[in-house]
Amino acid sequence: MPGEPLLKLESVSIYYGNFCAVKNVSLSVYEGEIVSLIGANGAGKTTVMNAIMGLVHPAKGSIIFEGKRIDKLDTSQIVSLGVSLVPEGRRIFSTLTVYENLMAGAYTPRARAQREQMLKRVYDLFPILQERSKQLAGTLSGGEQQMLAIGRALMSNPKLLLLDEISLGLSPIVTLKLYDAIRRINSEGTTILLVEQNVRQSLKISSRAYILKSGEIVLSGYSKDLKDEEEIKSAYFGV
Amino acid sequence: MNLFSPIITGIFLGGLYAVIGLGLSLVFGVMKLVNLAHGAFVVFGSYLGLALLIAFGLDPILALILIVPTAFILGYCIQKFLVNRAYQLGTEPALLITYGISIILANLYQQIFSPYFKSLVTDYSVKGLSIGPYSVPLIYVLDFIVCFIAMLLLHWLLNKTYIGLSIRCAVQDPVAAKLMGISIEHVYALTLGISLSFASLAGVFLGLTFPFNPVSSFTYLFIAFGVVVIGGLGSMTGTFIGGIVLGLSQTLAAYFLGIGLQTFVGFIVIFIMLAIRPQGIFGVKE
Amino acid sequence: MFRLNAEYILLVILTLIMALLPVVGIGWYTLHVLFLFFVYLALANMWNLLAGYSGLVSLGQPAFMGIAGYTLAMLLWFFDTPLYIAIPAACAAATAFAAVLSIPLFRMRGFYFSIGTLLLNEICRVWFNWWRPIPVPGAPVGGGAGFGIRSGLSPISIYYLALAVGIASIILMRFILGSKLGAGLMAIRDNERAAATCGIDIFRCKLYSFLIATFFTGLAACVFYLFQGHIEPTGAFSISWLNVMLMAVIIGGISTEEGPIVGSAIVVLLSQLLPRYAEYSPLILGVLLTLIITFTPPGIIGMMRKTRLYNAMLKYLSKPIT
Amino acid sequence: MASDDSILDVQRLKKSFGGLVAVRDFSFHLGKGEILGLMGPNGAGKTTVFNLISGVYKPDSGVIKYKGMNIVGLPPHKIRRLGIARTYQIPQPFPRLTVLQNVQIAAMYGGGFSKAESEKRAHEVLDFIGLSDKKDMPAGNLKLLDLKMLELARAIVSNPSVLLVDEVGAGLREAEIPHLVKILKTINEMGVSIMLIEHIPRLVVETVDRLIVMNAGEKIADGKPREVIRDARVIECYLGKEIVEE
Repeated sequence: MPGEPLLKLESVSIYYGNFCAVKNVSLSVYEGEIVSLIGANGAGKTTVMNAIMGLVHPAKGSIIFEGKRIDKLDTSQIVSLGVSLVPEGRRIFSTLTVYENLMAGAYTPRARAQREQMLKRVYDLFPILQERSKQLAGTLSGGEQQMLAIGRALMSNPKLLLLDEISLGLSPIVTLKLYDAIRRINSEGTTILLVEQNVRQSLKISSRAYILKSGEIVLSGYSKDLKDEEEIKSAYFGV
Repeated sequence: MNLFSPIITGIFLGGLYAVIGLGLSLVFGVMKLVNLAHGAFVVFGSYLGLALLIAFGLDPILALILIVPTAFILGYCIQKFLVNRAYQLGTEPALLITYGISIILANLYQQIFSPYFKSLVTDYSVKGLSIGPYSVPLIYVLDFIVCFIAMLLLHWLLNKTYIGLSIRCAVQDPVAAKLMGISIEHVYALTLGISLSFASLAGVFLGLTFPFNPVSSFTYLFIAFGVVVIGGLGSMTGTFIGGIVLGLSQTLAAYFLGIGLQTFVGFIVIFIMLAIRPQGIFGVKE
Repeated sequence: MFRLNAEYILLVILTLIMALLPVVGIGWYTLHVLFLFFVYLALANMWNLLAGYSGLVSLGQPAFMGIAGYTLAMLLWFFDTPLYIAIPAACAAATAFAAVLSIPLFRMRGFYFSIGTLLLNEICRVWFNWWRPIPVPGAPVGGGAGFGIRSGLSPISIYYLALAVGIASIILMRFILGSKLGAGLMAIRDNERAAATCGIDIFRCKLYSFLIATFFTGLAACVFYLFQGHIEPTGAFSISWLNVMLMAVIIGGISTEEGPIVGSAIVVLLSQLLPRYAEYSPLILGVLLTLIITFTPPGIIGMMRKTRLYNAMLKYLSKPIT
Repeated sequence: MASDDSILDVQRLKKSFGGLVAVRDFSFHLGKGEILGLMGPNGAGKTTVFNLISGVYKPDSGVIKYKGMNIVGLPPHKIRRLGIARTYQIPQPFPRLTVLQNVQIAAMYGGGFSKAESEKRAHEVLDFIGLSDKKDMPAGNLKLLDLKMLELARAIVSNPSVLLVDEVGAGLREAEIPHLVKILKTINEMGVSIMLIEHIPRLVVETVDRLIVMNAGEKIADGKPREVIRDARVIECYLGKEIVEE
């Protein structure tokens, strides 16, 4: 892998009060990659995502984006640098219209300048959002809401897009569509780090993967090498 | 019996009450914080208007060009440097700090302007307007017009600007709003700034309508609170109707029970509303 | 189980000194300041019980004080009731008022409770301003003019009453905090959900605390009005009573036993010992309150508790003496 | 399935939050003296089941029979006093009170013991659970493992008949698990029926008599732990199906 990674976590530990949610985690994401972060519930995947976004701050270690330390920055500064998260549970603004949700995604000054182009790109990716642009976001179906959440995150034209459990609660067909869109977003130049519970699914789409267990990385490597079920099963079930 | 006069003044007065409630409702809707200094903020407008009137002979309505921005900056700073810090510690410290601010302001008013009643007297503030056989003070009509202007303005601000968008996002989901790059602390500061601007607007018109003194800070806090409790915190239509209900209950109580019990009835209405439906008539249960 | 320790001995000694002050002929002015200190102390302790230990940020204490004061005034004015009946009856009336109001008030949660209680002051003020039990036009009785309170007590006996109430409030706090109720209240304050899961009836615990605090607040009010000899609505239901309690508790240190003692002393000193600046004292207190909440929310005692010296002193004071 | 020897008998429990169904038609029973495990992926509704039994939430419909009595609608403190104690996944201590006070309060209020008796019992339980050296610390200063133990101590100090344990193992190190298994077994031997939400398979397999797996608010498996864990549907609900077709 050539050069410096786009995102690098170096021995990051995160505590909630006395509870150590993430222990000594190091990982890197290189430009253009799709990397997945796999683990059972409570393994600390979402915590890692939140730490990258500055929603929680690590007690130890550093997070480096484009060669710059970001672990002490505010979320708004990190978003301005070009990192965007599609949070677990979508968290769309349900009483705002679809259009307003997308506009909220283009809040940072950098994004506001190019919001027309980005809007076009998002509508191109998910035409249904254009059709529903005047509708309240809360009236969308689950899959459409997830598309909106992804579209909203794209509006800031991120260099790195973080996806947290985007397939949760969605039907296989919708999930399939979403993953197609993810590939397209990636092929258009956005680097992606995704968190999934659906192991087989995420190994399929990503080039590399890290497996978290109880807050620690227990396994990592190229996704195609990790398809050996037994190893992952043991990471999950421990028996 | 002639109910025309109490009803029409009640409605006009209610419009002004609604403006007093707007800012409180906004702050509660955004931060889930009951701003106990809201009444003091209202009176801030009245006193600043008075100061400008005395010092430069500036017409209070014209002076709004100066008063509203000053109020905005004051609100922004109070939130940024005081309330935000307390807010991080929990809702009770934030509530108590607004209490502290109200004490400070009320006492400052007293030091600067004396504890006695003052009013903003202009030639139009004492004029009457005839509607058929009845006469209504012109200023009451102005109050009612201001109510509509204020509501339209706030509506525009919330729905058509990026500031409004960021506020609405922060209300719905502070975490998601952060992920959009919105700084929640900035939004909160803007919110208090806007709230104080509307409070000072109400204050100027209240000062034109009624005499005021430092203790009015608390009276207007109760009125503001009554308006939003009746109408439902965070609902603009509710705030308007809450204002009218409170205005009417006061003028009608004065008509039937006498001036002495006019505020009593208003307060009892608020208290009962609090007990049976704290989210207000139009509020949504959380 | 009562265990004698240095704290109690200190308390007894201080009480004795305070009790001897009038005998050795200390000045009226000092006695007056001390009198206020004891009344404020009782009020602050009770507000601390509510806000600091029970999670009830009640802003309606002036209303309960006023109800007690007015009941006392009525009983003395109309029925010439002896004091030893009138005072408990006044406190009971305030408590009964609180008990009835607890039904609507406890439906209001958090902020709504604070606002609902704050509203009580205004409701009472307007009502008593209007209410005239003696319908003689122009008579200086009732309504805005209020009532005289003639007890026939000498100022020194009232000072002793205040001393008793102030010291009793300290002992009451110690007793409540050591009791099952106190444990339940602190548990609720710390974590309401866990408290319910531990079998604590949250509503009932809070109600008891509310009623106890009201009774004792009423008692402090009675002592104050006996001294003042007069009650009228604007003063009785004034927000400045609230200032006294809030400032004393928050400046001193909320949720600590010593906080209200230190805080009451500061409030009394600021309002009484700087007579030239008396008009500025609410302003100074307001600024102090705001600064304390912003910078050291645990108050003065909270700050001191972080020092080793203070903790060593506390430890020494609470060590049992055998 | 439910027989006379079940202490907790739950029938067709249903709960939704604003349109989202968290628990649907969930029925099970807990036998006297049994240790029952409850597994399932995130959002399966396990903790909601505990919240429904302990009275934190009121079910939309369904019956929860405890010793033959329907306890639906009772407030949490009454349910605790009847003898159903629980722990929380995220420990919920009284942070400003000492460890001893934390436990003592549960004994006083949850068990109805006198103050002195509660203190004695609290000491005993802390000894048993291994926290007695920290009894005078404020609970807010404890480490995670100790907080979890404190949760357990607070739950068992009132002599409950049923103990609901929510993910006591999560976040613990491998080496800390045997200690936990031993404690749970001992509690069970004292006659307490236990229901256990757990993800750590080793802990589950070694502890429970029977295992229920939930997914999306429904029961998908119920039986001997080793068999259930090998059930294809169970593995699928954890690892997910491969749905991207090349």
